[in-house]
Amino acid sequence: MSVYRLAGEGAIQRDRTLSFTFDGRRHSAYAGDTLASALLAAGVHLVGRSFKYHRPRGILTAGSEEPNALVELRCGARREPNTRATMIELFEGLQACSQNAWPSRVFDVGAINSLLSRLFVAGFYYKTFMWPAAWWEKVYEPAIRRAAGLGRASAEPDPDCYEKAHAFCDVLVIGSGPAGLAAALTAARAGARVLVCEEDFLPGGRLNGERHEIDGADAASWARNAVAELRALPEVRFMTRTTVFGVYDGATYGAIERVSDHLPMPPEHQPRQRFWKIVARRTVLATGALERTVVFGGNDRPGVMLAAAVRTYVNRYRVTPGRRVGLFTTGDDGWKTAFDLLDAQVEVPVIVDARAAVGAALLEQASRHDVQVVLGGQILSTAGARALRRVEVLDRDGRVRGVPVDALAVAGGWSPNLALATHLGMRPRWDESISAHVPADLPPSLCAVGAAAGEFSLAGALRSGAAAGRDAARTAGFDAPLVSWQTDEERLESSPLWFVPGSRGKAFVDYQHDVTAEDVALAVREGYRSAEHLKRYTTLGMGTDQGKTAQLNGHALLAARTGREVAEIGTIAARPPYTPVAIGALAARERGRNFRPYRLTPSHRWAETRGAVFVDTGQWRRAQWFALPGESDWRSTVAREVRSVRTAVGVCDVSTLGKIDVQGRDAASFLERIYANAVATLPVGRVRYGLMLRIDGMVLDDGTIAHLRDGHFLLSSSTAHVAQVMRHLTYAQQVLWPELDVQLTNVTEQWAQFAIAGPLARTLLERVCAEALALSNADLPHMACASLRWLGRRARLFRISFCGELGYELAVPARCAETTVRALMQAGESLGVTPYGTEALGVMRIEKGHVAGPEINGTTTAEDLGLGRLVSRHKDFIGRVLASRPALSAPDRPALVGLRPLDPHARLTSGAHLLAAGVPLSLQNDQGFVSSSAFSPTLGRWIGLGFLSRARERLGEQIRAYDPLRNLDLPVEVVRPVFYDPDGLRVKG
Amino acid sequence: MRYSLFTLLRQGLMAHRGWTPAWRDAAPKSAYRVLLIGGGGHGLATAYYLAKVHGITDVAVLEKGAIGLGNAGRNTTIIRSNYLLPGNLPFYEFSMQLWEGLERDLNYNAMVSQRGVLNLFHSDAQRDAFVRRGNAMRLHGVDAELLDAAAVRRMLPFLEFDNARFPIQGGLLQRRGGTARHDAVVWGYARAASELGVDIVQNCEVTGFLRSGERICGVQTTRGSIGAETIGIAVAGNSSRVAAMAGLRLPIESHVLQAFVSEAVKPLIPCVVTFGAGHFYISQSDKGGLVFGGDIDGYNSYAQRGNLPTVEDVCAGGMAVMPSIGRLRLLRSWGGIMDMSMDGSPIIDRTPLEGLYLNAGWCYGGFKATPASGYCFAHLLARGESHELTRAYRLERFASGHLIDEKGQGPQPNLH
Amino acid sequence: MSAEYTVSSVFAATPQSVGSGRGVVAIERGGLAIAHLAARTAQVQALRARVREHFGIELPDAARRVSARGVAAAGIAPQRWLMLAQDAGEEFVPDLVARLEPLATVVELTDAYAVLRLSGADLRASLAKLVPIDLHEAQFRPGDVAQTVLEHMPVTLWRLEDAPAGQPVFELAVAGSFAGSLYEAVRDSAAEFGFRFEPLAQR
Amino acid sequence: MRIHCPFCGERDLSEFSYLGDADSAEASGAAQSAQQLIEAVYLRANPAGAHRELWYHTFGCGSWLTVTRDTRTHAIFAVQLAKEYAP
Ligand SMILES: Cc1cc2nc3c(=O)[nH]c(=O)nc-3n(C[C@H](O)[C@H](O)[C@H](O)COP(=O)(O)OP(=O)(O)OC[C@H]3O[C@@H](n4cnc5c(N)ncnc54)[C@H](O)[C@@H]3O)c2cc1C
Ligand SMILES: NC(=O)c1ccc[n+]([C@@H]2O[C@H](COP(=O)([O-])OP(=O)(O)OC[C@H]3O[C@@H](n4cnc5c(N)ncnc54)[C@H](O)[C@@H]3O)[C@@H](O)[C@H]2O)c1
Ligand SMILES: Cc1cc2nc3c(=O)[nH]c(=O)nc-3n(C[C@H](O)[C@H](O)[C@H](O)COP(=O)(O)O)c2cc1C
Ligand SMILES: [Zn+2]
Repeated sequence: MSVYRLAGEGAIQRDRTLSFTFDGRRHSAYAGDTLASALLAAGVHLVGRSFKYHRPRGILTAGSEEPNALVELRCGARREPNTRATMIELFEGLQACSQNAWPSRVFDVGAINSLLSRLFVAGFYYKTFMWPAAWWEKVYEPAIRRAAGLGRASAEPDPDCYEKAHAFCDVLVIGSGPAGLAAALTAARAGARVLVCEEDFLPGGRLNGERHEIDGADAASWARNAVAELRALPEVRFMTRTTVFGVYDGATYGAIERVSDHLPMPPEHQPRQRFWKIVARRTVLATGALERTVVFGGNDRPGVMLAAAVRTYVNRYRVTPGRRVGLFTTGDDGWKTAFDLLDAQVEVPVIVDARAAVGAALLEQASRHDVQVVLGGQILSTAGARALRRVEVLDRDGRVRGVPVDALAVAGGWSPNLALATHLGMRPRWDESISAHVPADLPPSLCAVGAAAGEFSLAGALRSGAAAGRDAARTAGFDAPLVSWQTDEERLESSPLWFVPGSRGKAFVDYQHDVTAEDVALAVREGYRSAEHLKRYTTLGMGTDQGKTAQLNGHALLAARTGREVAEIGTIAARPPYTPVAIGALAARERGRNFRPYRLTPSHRWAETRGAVFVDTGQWRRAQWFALPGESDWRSTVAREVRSVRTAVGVCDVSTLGKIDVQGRDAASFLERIYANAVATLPVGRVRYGLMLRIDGMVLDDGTIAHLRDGHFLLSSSTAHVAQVMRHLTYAQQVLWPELDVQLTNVTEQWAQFAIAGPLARTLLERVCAEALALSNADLPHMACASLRWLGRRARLFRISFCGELGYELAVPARCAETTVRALMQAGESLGVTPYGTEALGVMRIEKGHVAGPEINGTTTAEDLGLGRLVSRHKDFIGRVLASRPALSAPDRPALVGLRPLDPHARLTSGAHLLAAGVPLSLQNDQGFVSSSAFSPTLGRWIGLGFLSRARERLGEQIRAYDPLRNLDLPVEVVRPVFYDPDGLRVKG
Repeated sequence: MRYSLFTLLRQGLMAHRGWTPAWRDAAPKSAYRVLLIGGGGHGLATAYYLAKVHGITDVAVLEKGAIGLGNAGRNTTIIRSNYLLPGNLPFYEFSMQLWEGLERDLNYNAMVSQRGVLNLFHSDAQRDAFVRRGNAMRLHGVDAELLDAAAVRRMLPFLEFDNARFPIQGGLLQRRGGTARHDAVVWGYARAASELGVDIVQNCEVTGFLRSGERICGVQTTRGSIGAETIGIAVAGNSSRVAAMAGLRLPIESHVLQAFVSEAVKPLIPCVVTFGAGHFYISQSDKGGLVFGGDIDGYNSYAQRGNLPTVEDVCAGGMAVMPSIGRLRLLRSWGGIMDMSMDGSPIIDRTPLEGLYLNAGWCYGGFKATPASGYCFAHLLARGESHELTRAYRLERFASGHLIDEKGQGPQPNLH
Repeated sequence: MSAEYTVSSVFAATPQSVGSGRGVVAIERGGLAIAHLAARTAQVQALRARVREHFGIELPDAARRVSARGVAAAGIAPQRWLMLAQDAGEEFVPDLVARLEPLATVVELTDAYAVLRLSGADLRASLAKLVPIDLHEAQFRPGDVAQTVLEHMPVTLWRLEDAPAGQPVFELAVAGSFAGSLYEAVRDSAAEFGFRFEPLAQR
Repeated sequence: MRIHCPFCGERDLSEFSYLGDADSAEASGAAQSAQQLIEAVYLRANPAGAHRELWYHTFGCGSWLTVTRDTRTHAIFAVQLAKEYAP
């Protein structure tokens, strides 16, 4: 066994040895170890290199606040850069590599930066690299970027999956140290729904790192029993490996459960991580406290470690960071580290306490061992190439002596871990008695207990936890008896020493970003004196650890340099997430093809059998065209579909169009106020084209209005606008005119609707529903509608046409869709009936000059669209007033035109801009653009719709369509926006 | 003190003891020729150009806190001039040109990085809309390129091409677009303005206006009353609050926009990328963090923080287009208060009150506008008339119908 | 045309199962006639009486589902309900129209919805991944109804009486066009527990 | 953020969509002149503090809600159905 692994219990499983590699070298450790404890046990103290100066760095902490020991975990597509060794639960075969070092962490070329460190001070890059301008992108920036950043991200897709889940509880307890456990037990015993989230894989918090007693038993096993009791209760969910990362409005909390990170790979059907959205009536913040370092020369050398972390490694993992461990403390609790080490037979050559005097008990206990105690002392600097070899100790008489050590425990005092208590914007309060900030003005739903509240004693943690648990349970209606546990009331004195003034060599404030005491001084000198400016100028606290162990020291230095008290400096707001969260987890299942749901049309499966090629339009997946065997080029397919519709008959599934049922005594007057055109005059059994405006006068949507029965209308809306239109209508119904009796039902999904269009459309329909319905022009003229029996159900037939041929739309209950379309195909076979898709539909509507999405784009008025004549002058309706603003009726405002290249073979492209012939190319001369274009098989040439200034005057004019992005520039003729059957005779046929 | 490699070296030898404050932390005088309310990018840039271009140095910038901690200090730093409408395009292109010379002008390295801005499109209709925009840019002499899917793949092979819900069809690329170091922009303008004599007054919140008749002749602040001939408001998300002190209601709603940064990693994303089938855009900062964002939360807010649905929506967009970021970790998220205007475009204009001028309505596009906004607002304040590039940015355009609505969303600020 | 039409599953053509197939069981509901019922202004009292007399149902004021004699009414909004009837045939909705007009507007939605009946020991754990609703047995009682969002899809969820074995039973209704997406979401959320699906055609 | 829909109960933000200032909406309904309408449609009080606003329960019952909310803290004081239903 390695000289660093101690005998005794701890929380590791000696009977389960695991092997792992670090930088390619194989080591072994035990189940229950973290990578950090395993590396320490293996005697690996140099773990990585720092951000800027590439200084050797080791392990500072035993928790998620670790600034130094960041590694690349796993490899290939699963590589995770910047992973804290202190949070990596060891598993068999684990692979990790050090970061930011080349060729190796031991011999790192980047280390020459240390020599240039005189240049690389905070903000140096703001002062240079400005000449020559072009060099920034080419030379300077690439260099800076290569140097910056720590680990390397994988460029491959993340192979694992993630999951989202929702949880609700009466009491959410964040943290399972003594305070959290006390709160959970008290609330849970009363019967409340309790949810406990613990970041660590081992519950118990500090109890695992200390040698406490509770009710006579050692505290760690007390914690184990408490957890067992909680897990046994039906209303309790106890989640380890679960970090609450954010607090949001409405007592909503975000948490990440690391379901499989402790395994080589997620098991089948298991996510890597699960993202919990938690809603809690009351929340108990029991997140403990974080120990700070002290700013002194060489305080970043591998081997320098926080004192409580040393205790955790010794007591929980049975590992010592060194064989000769010095202590530098500012309070009583640091001494515990020395005693724990000594009891574990580890040599402690020196205890340096910055305080001039300490309690007799400590001195007495120390005197039992061979330890030199230096009171009122400080550590000026450290020595050692890649690992700590010696510390320089300054005693109260100003004498400096070197003490050989291979590790140094530093106890700089504790700060309540209150990040979550500030996410909603509350600012913490400075508490002089503990020289740290404590949570303040928390909302009633949130309370902090234990060390998180500045209550640093174990007894206090248990007491405050129990009290909070009882209150929380009570607000949820459960009466909880106050439980109490027996433990020694320890009184722990401390007085902070933020930094050692006489430090020799670089004294680090923020380890990860290599921010030194000198950088703080420089920032102050240059006027960056507010906490926020200091942060942004030096990047203090902006690393992956968010300066959890550094922030306050930095502010203390700032205070000293600017003659203020630490309390006056204020705080830097902590922001979600509490610790960094995998982006994949927050996306959960919504990636790849699951990014958004898809919607299938009622005839989708039939379309598949007919060789349809599908296109995603919004959520809908629609048949774009139906390629026949042997058809290679889609244009010829579409041309064929168009030709068959124009010459015979075609069938198209148009079910995606919105269908809204409107009924009620006031249905007609409701629609009269909604539509820009007249509705009241629409007789029963007839259909009318309708135009809806936004309140600002722009066209919102166009569609049809069918008057089915007295007081019963059916509206259609364009596929893309259904939701918007429905919202608009309910707004009018509930907010604008609640007095009207009108009921709205979105029936889009109830009806499958098929367009049956072409000269032979009637012939086809007669074959399938003659006995149900008379179809002659007299019986069912253009723009009429009727209902019929169909497959034993009720169906509707509308004589309307989008493509400009004799056309019908047959609406049948959605479940009849497949039978219906097959029947139509069968009946029409001898007529050459052809299924057609959205592409042919689009071509034909352009041939007819019908406006659609590209024209109704939210910036066009009825006038712009050439639909001004539809707008009623005799009534009020939404949008009427603002549509008449001067600029919206200005003559030079672009309006709809048809466009035709002079060269019949030339291609016309949407997005091209329109300019008068012969004028210079400039924005001033820009007169409009092409909104839609297509090759018209009917006309055998490209055509387009567009918007053009002073459109009316310009029919016949030759202008220029300019599309430099596609290298196209061609003369086009301005024509009426109807290319086919201008007098609309065919629809009446 | 002039910044250069030489001074840096010299200071290096003297342990950097010789540096002086970048800008004077001035105490307010009793009166100024021009007062600017708001020590963000726009207020400071305006002060700088007032002094530099118009020779007006009796200017103070009043900032309620420390400078540059508003939106200037929390934006995703994208600069571009890929606009569609004639009201916007020339203005933003002018801004782009100022960015291109900014550092030498200010003698402060704002790390303007023209790494390119790529807007991905995922449908024919979207392509055509982008092409229309790109062609408008070209008509104005602005660089714009249309990339097909293959070209995008060559440029960014790690995007989702094969398993996408909405496959990438191509992109509209402006190579001159990119990013700039937001804080440095603020500090650079502050330093340059201060050097020309402008007073930068921090911790000085404007709490009211002083009137003589219909005229605004000064402000009340937490540091006493300050008189002025001309006052410009440049307080972004707080525009309505400050205007309300003068009894004005604005065509503006304040909304929260969240932004996100990942842990720092070695270079991964070479340019700015925007996803066209969801709400997500991303770039990588010089520090190595992936800086990304999406849509605003969508409700009025003055709290500089948002809620989970937007966080989820943005990360889902990210994973949909860039599935390799799944294991990268979100490090920090925050929010800023957008001054969302009623048509999505800004306002630089005189107010109905004599002596009071307004610079607002920047939505989430005002960082890129900082230089031009300052330049043109300075012109308005100095000359009393709009600069030709901002003629369209009038308050009365909503009444007249001369809207500048790039997105076609109408009077629904949370949709712009 | 009066030929019969064939109805096939909208979720997934074939029966499927993942793992043990026991944690969550999804059965596609068929033969469910559905109508949207909206009271006319100031007619809600009369409507209640009419529904009471014809169906023996008290129209709920809240998001609750009550049923009698094979007909159920689910409150989905103020003065609006879904009426559901098992195997009541094509004429159920037309009859409803005849009986309830003009006290209410009645619109057929039989074909608009696809409905899954969900049961199984791990159903709640699986649903917790799908909907942002507290489905704790004491919070969401039998007869409770919730309209909510499931991966961007609008869904309606109601709880039935527990199965004899005491396991919870829910029904989940979604617009037919979403059925495929919804099915995949449900299947994936249940995969870790074991999942089984029975399509329509199979019964 | 969670909104207590009078019909559906307390629900997550993701179920709702936002329209905006309820006073403006009402004013636009009541406007007597073009000028009044323009002000109602385009001008906003945009207060920092209590704000009456309209939300639509998109994924729930489809009701329009009038919510009173503090724009500084997001705290919700009151929620009502925008429409009063005759009994
Ligand atoms: C998350 C986010 C991302 C963004 N991303 C981009 C982007 O990528 N590209 C882009 O171009 N734009 C972006 N923007 C928009 C851009 O940041 C802003 O439009 C722009 O910064 C606003 O101008 P400003 O810098 O002057 O505002 P601010 O920096 O907000 O300046 C306003 C100042 O006024 C001060 N102030 C307010 N009230 C008072 C008072 N009563 N008295 C005195 N002082 C007062 C404030 O403290 C503040 O410092 C983004 C914004 C946000 C929040
Ligand atoms: N000696 C001293 O001066 C001193 C100072 C502070 C604390 N302590 C000791 O520490 C203990 C304090 O008890 P406690 O319960 O308040 O704190 P604790 O440190 O024992 O427990 C806090 C727990 O919360 C977890 N946690 C933190 N943030 C989390 C998050 N966002 N999500 C999920 N889990 C999170 C941690 O992993 C830890 O397990 C006592 O034993 C006390 O004696 C001593
Ligand atoms: C472009 C950009 C990059 C940022 N990079 C980091 C970063 O690397 N680390 C960090 O902690 N914060 C980073 N931030 C966020 C800031 O710390 C801070 O959250 C933000 O400016 C808003 O300030 P606030 O959180 O104090 O409100 C970055 C912000 C921006 C705008
Ligand atoms: Zn509701």
